[in-house]
Amino acid sequence: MYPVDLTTHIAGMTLRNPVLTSSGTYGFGEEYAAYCPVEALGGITLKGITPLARLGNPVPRLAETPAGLLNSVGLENPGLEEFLKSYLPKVRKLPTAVIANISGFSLEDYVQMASALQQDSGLAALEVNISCPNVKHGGMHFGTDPKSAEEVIAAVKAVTDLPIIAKLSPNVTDIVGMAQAVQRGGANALSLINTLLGMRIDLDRQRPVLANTFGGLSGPAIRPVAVRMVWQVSQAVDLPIIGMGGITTWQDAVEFLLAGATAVSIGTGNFVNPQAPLEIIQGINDYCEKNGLTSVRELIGLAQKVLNS
Amino acid sequence: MYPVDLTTHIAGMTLRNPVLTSSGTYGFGEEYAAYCPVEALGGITLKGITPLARLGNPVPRLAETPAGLLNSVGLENPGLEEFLKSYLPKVRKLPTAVIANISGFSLEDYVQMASALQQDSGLAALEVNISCPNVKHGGMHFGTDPKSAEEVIAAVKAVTDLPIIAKLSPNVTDIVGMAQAVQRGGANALSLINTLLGMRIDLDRQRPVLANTFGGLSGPAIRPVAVRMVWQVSQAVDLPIIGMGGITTWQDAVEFLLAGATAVSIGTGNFVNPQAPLEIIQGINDYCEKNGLTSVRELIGLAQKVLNS
Amino acid sequence: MLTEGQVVVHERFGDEDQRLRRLVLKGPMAKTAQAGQFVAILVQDSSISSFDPLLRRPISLAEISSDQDEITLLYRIQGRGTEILAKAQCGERLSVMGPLGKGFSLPEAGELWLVAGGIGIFPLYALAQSAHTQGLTVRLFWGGENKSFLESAGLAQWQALGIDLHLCTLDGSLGQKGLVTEGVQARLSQLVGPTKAVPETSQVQIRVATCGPARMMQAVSKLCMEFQVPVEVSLEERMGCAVGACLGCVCTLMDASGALIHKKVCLDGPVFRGEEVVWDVSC
Amino acid sequence: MLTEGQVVVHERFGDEDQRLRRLVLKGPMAKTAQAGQFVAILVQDSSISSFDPLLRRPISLAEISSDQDEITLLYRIQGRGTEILAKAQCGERLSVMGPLGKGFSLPEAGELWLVAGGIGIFPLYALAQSAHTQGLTVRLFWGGENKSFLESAGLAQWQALGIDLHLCTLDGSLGQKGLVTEGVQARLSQLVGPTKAVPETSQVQIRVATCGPARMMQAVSKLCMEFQVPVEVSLEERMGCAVGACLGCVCTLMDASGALIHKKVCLDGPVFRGEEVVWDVSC
Ligand SMILES: Cc1cc2nc3c(=O)[nH]c(=O)nc-3n(C[C@H](O)[C@H](O)[C@H](O)COP(=O)(O)OP(=O)(O)OC[C@H]3O[C@@H](n4cnc5c(N)ncnc54)[C@H](O)[C@@H]3O)c2cc1C
Ligand SMILES: Cc1cc2nc3c(=O)[nH]c(=O)nc-3n(C[C@H](O)[C@H](O)[C@H](O)COP(=O)(O)OP(=O)(O)OC[C@H]3O[C@@H](n4cnc5c(N)ncnc54)[C@H](O)[C@@H]3O)c2cc1C
Ligand SMILES: Cc1cc2nc3c(=O)[nH]c(=O)nc-3n(C[C@H](O)[C@H](O)[C@H](O)COP(=O)(O)O)c2cc1C
Ligand SMILES: Cc1cc2nc3c(=O)[nH]c(=O)nc-3n(C[C@H](O)[C@H](O)[C@H](O)COP(=O)(O)O)c2cc1C
Ligand code: FES
Ligand code: FES
Repeated sequence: MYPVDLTTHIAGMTLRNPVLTSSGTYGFGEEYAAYCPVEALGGITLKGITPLARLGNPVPRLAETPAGLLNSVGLENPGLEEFLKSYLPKVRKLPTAVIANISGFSLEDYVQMASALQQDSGLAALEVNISCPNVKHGGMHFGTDPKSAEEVIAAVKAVTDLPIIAKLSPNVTDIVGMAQAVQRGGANALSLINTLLGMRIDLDRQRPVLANTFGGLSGPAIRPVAVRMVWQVSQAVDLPIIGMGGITTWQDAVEFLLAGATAVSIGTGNFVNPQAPLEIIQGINDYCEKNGLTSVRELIGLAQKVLNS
Repeated sequence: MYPVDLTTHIAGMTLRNPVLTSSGTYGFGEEYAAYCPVEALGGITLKGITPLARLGNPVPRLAETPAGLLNSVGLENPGLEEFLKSYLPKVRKLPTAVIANISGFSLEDYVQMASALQQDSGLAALEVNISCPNVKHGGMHFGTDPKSAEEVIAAVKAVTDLPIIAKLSPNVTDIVGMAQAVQRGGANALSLINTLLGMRIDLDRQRPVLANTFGGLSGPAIRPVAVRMVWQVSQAVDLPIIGMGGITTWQDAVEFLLAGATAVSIGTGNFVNPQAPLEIIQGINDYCEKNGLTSVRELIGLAQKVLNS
Repeated sequence: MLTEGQVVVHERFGDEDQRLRRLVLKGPMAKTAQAGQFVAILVQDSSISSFDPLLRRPISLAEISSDQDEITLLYRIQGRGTEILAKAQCGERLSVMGPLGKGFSLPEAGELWLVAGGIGIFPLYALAQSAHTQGLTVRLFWGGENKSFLESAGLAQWQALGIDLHLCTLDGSLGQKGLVTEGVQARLSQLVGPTKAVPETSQVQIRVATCGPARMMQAVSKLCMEFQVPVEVSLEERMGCAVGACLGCVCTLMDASGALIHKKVCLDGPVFRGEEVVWDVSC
Repeated sequence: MLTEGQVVVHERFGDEDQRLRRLVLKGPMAKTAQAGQFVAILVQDSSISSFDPLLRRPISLAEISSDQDEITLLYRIQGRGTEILAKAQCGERLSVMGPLGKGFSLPEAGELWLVAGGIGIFPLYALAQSAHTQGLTVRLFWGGENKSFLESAGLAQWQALGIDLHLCTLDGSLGQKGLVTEGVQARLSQLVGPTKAVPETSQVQIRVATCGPARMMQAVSKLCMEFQVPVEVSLEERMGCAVGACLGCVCTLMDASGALIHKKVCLDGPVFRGEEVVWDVSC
């Protein structure tokens, strides 16, 4: 379909291209069907699920900031059982790589979900969200302490035969240390980054805009932080990285690849332009052509090579 | 001059209003004279100085990002001696509160500078930058480890009679822990926040835009993170906070005050609108009037009170 | 559906101090559109992307002429996004998602009562038109701040429909002085006596569709439930994706079993059965 | 000085594919302006603030008519900021900082040689005008990509000045084929023989002012130093504050003592003595 070879290998998955969509921004894969056929995507990541169903946080759950979006959805999801019963049968049939995203509030939570999701589920991989900043003591604890991060990844790894993608929180002093920890835990790949913890205050009501006070900051505003973390981590660990954080245009996506990401994922960008993933795939292809590259894989970390040459 | 009492007390200083300008964005107080008379400001914070003169990083030092700015100036400054000789005599005469900003690469650096800067220098306070993310192992180490942060503040405190303002880095897992550490060290006030570490890559040159690869992210993009940190810290420690990070309009400034800041500081916002500080002072005044407040001090942390009432 | 809507009309609507605008867009989105649905517009010059403001803005369909491939949007300049939208020139093309969501349902027969508060009137006009063409008896209860607002917000158009209008204003400068709900209550009581159900056998089958401030829709729903009149409400919530993918815009309903559930205003709504909506929630 | 410049002319300059624009602003900034200085323009609709893009854009003064309170800016649409600027309508008011920086110095007498590369020609026009009015002999050496570029970038205006023009293009489609420096070197050698200094006693005192790509200005400076001809260069660097407060825009000079020092392009420049500039630095 494309003159340039866009095939991407990550955590044992072979993706038709390096463009995924991000957990929590793409529902369960069907919502955007009218705008962007999933078969065109490298893959999709499902909304985060937890062992039990959650109603999440009260509204308002969204607040706009300069070039950014704060969200405090609070992991609303149908729960593991309902997911297996009503969602999995549909999503496993989707003609693209489908990655489930799991969150928990204890080691047991993660283990319970991982055990229930194996290769035969038809899923391509398991993204372990140890970084959701919205829920009080939610993933946060796991996501900011290297030891617990290593433990949860190791525990999950032990009970499922699916590839494990560790999704890291940017709200840490030492992102490289966190990446090394989950590598020790046996992660097959990394997702960088989740949202930055932020808040906004309503001047009229003189209270936080979000009912939950705090929310996760996403969108173009955080891209420089995300690119920096991908750059640092890709130099320190030898796991493939799914780069995300503010990607809205193909230029943004190429920036992440040049920084060292093996694939990219689009989140908030879908809200701005529901066809962003398609335009980004095309744009990456054209950028490779323009630069005489026959495979998108040649872009991975290219800026580091150029700098060190 | 203003119907509302804008007088602000912080770290023993009495400011005519709560609006300061931020270190590194306002030179040595004279550059913006044609746009904003310093006597209108609550105070100004000078460019960070180090014991020895520094040429800083190569250019390009600046890169624009969505609603943000990356800088890698690298603490270019004339050095302590030259500062005392050629700058201090001028700045001490400025008709506003003048705060010096010191950075160092060892405990001794900080102590050396603090010893040289006392009440009789005519300075109003000393802002200790333990957070400049631009210089390799620069302030970074002090700014991310609570113990060393406490040590450096204590050491500085011991050798100068000037009020000490600890300027914290946002690039940490636990900003509250850092604030508590510098409070133990004896800080009289806090400046929140310095820049977030970020980077950008040039798609044409396939290398980082900044010659230094990494830079500090400032501007409206980081405001939600800064407001969140001010909110969290003001609840945990009882030190006055100078809130900064993306303030460009009076609404932004009021947001910080409502979140718990005692004063605000304008950095990158000056680049967009060199009269921003004046408009912000007026805007804060008008907001107080509109809300029937006779003193700006009633705004401090108001959103927390409203939320908890 | 993501399309480019070409601006064919963009004008002030009523008094300038009401800050209302009328925007007519030409494009395929009109074909399948239904009253109560909305579009999500990118409020930026589509030729040069700026990410501040970032999100699209949801605006309801105020008129639908599928034959001319045109939709009419009526909106108030609220903040920065709508301010930027207001600068769109004729001929310009705006990036439009939609029609989105689930609109109002049209009864087979009987009376359709429209109850509007403030600019909640806008989406009801499209509904009135289709109901009217379908030969239903349409009745409007509309409450606004004052005469100037009602006139600015399209009163003349409504009068042109030749339907019964029950107007009220807070200051009494036009119609009854007071809240729109009082008018509705009065009329219902008149028909069937105070808080007695409209008998199934009654020759008039009444249905209510309401849009306006939450508090007002809540009151209308309560009233309708007392009189056992079916009611539909059009909810509003901050939106991210506008297609049901982000869970940013949920509202709370009570299902048959009495359990609280979340629905997506963008996908399952914005129109819901008033009986089901749980108005005062913090979950 | 921060002022609002009113757009009185804003038009395409030359072939559209050169993406050049001519912008004339009316405002007090013209009064004190000097050739070589620049302004920093807020490239956003000033009525509605957007922070993307965030920074002002520096543009040199191409013409100054203090009597009419007008400045002319010539710019190329490079990226998003200038693209947004290009949409400014006549009558609109733009937020302008300036005039900023230190401009070119005008010799008392003798010949002023202007050496331009590409759009580096723009700031030199204002200089040529004031030099011309002051009765100096002005000579232009201008190199561009091709005929179409030179014509688009204002060749006619220059010809109208009635000064000596030494044109060259990379493809030879107009003037000499090759680099502008070759023309300068040839002329200098002609005057005084290869790489010998212009004798102090020489009746012609030559001064050079150059603007263009760094590499080209570096070559011109080298040449001038060989021939002991004073040269001024106009540097370019990314800017933050544009007033000397942020140290974002530094360039490296060698001071009398031979030490490397930093100067601010925005405040101490953009014009510097070519002899002092250190071109290849990484500090
Ligand atoms: C389904 C739906 C249909 C709507 N139809 C119309 C319509 O036909 N005409 C009309 O004038 N308005 C309509 N609105 C409201 C309209 O979307 C908001 O007024 C608009 O988004 C404000 O954006 P802004 O940037 O101008 O204001 P902002 O500066 O973003 O905010 C100004 C105020 O508008 C409110 N607001 C902002 N975003 C939203 C949002 N996404 N949803 C609800 N409120 C918001 C906030 O409370 C805020 O205080 C509708 C909203 C929804 C959800
Ligand atoms: C003192 C000075 C005077 C100038 N005078 C003129 C002039 O008279 N006419 C003219 O066409 N241009 C002039 N420039 C260059 C002009 O400022 C840039 O082309 C413009 O800022 C690009 O902004 P953009 O958003 O369109 O492009 P961006 O998308 O920001 O960048 C596009 C390219 O422009 C370059 N650029 C961006 N910002 C700057 C900057 N602040 N300084 C230098 N290069 C930059 C970058 O290398 C980038 O690759 C001048 C620059 C300086 C520093
Ligand atoms: C509304 C919303 C909901 C999200 N929910 C989840 C989630 O359930 N699990 C998760 O790991 N990340 C979640 N995220 C984070 C995104 O997957 C992504 O990491 C982050 O938004 C940064 O990418 P972006 O800037 O492209 O959106 C969510 C983000 C948004 C905006
Ligand atoms: C160009 C530039 C230089 C800076 N230099 C310093 C410095 O020397 N010392 C310091 O403590 N902070 C420095 N900062 C950080 C600012 O003081 C401020 O904390 C930060 O920019 C966030 O505020 P803002 O978003 O309003 O700019 C610098 C920021 C910028 C943009
Ligand atoms: S706005 Fe995303 S689910 Fe409704
Ligand atoms: S741009 Fe700030 S010092 Fe020159």
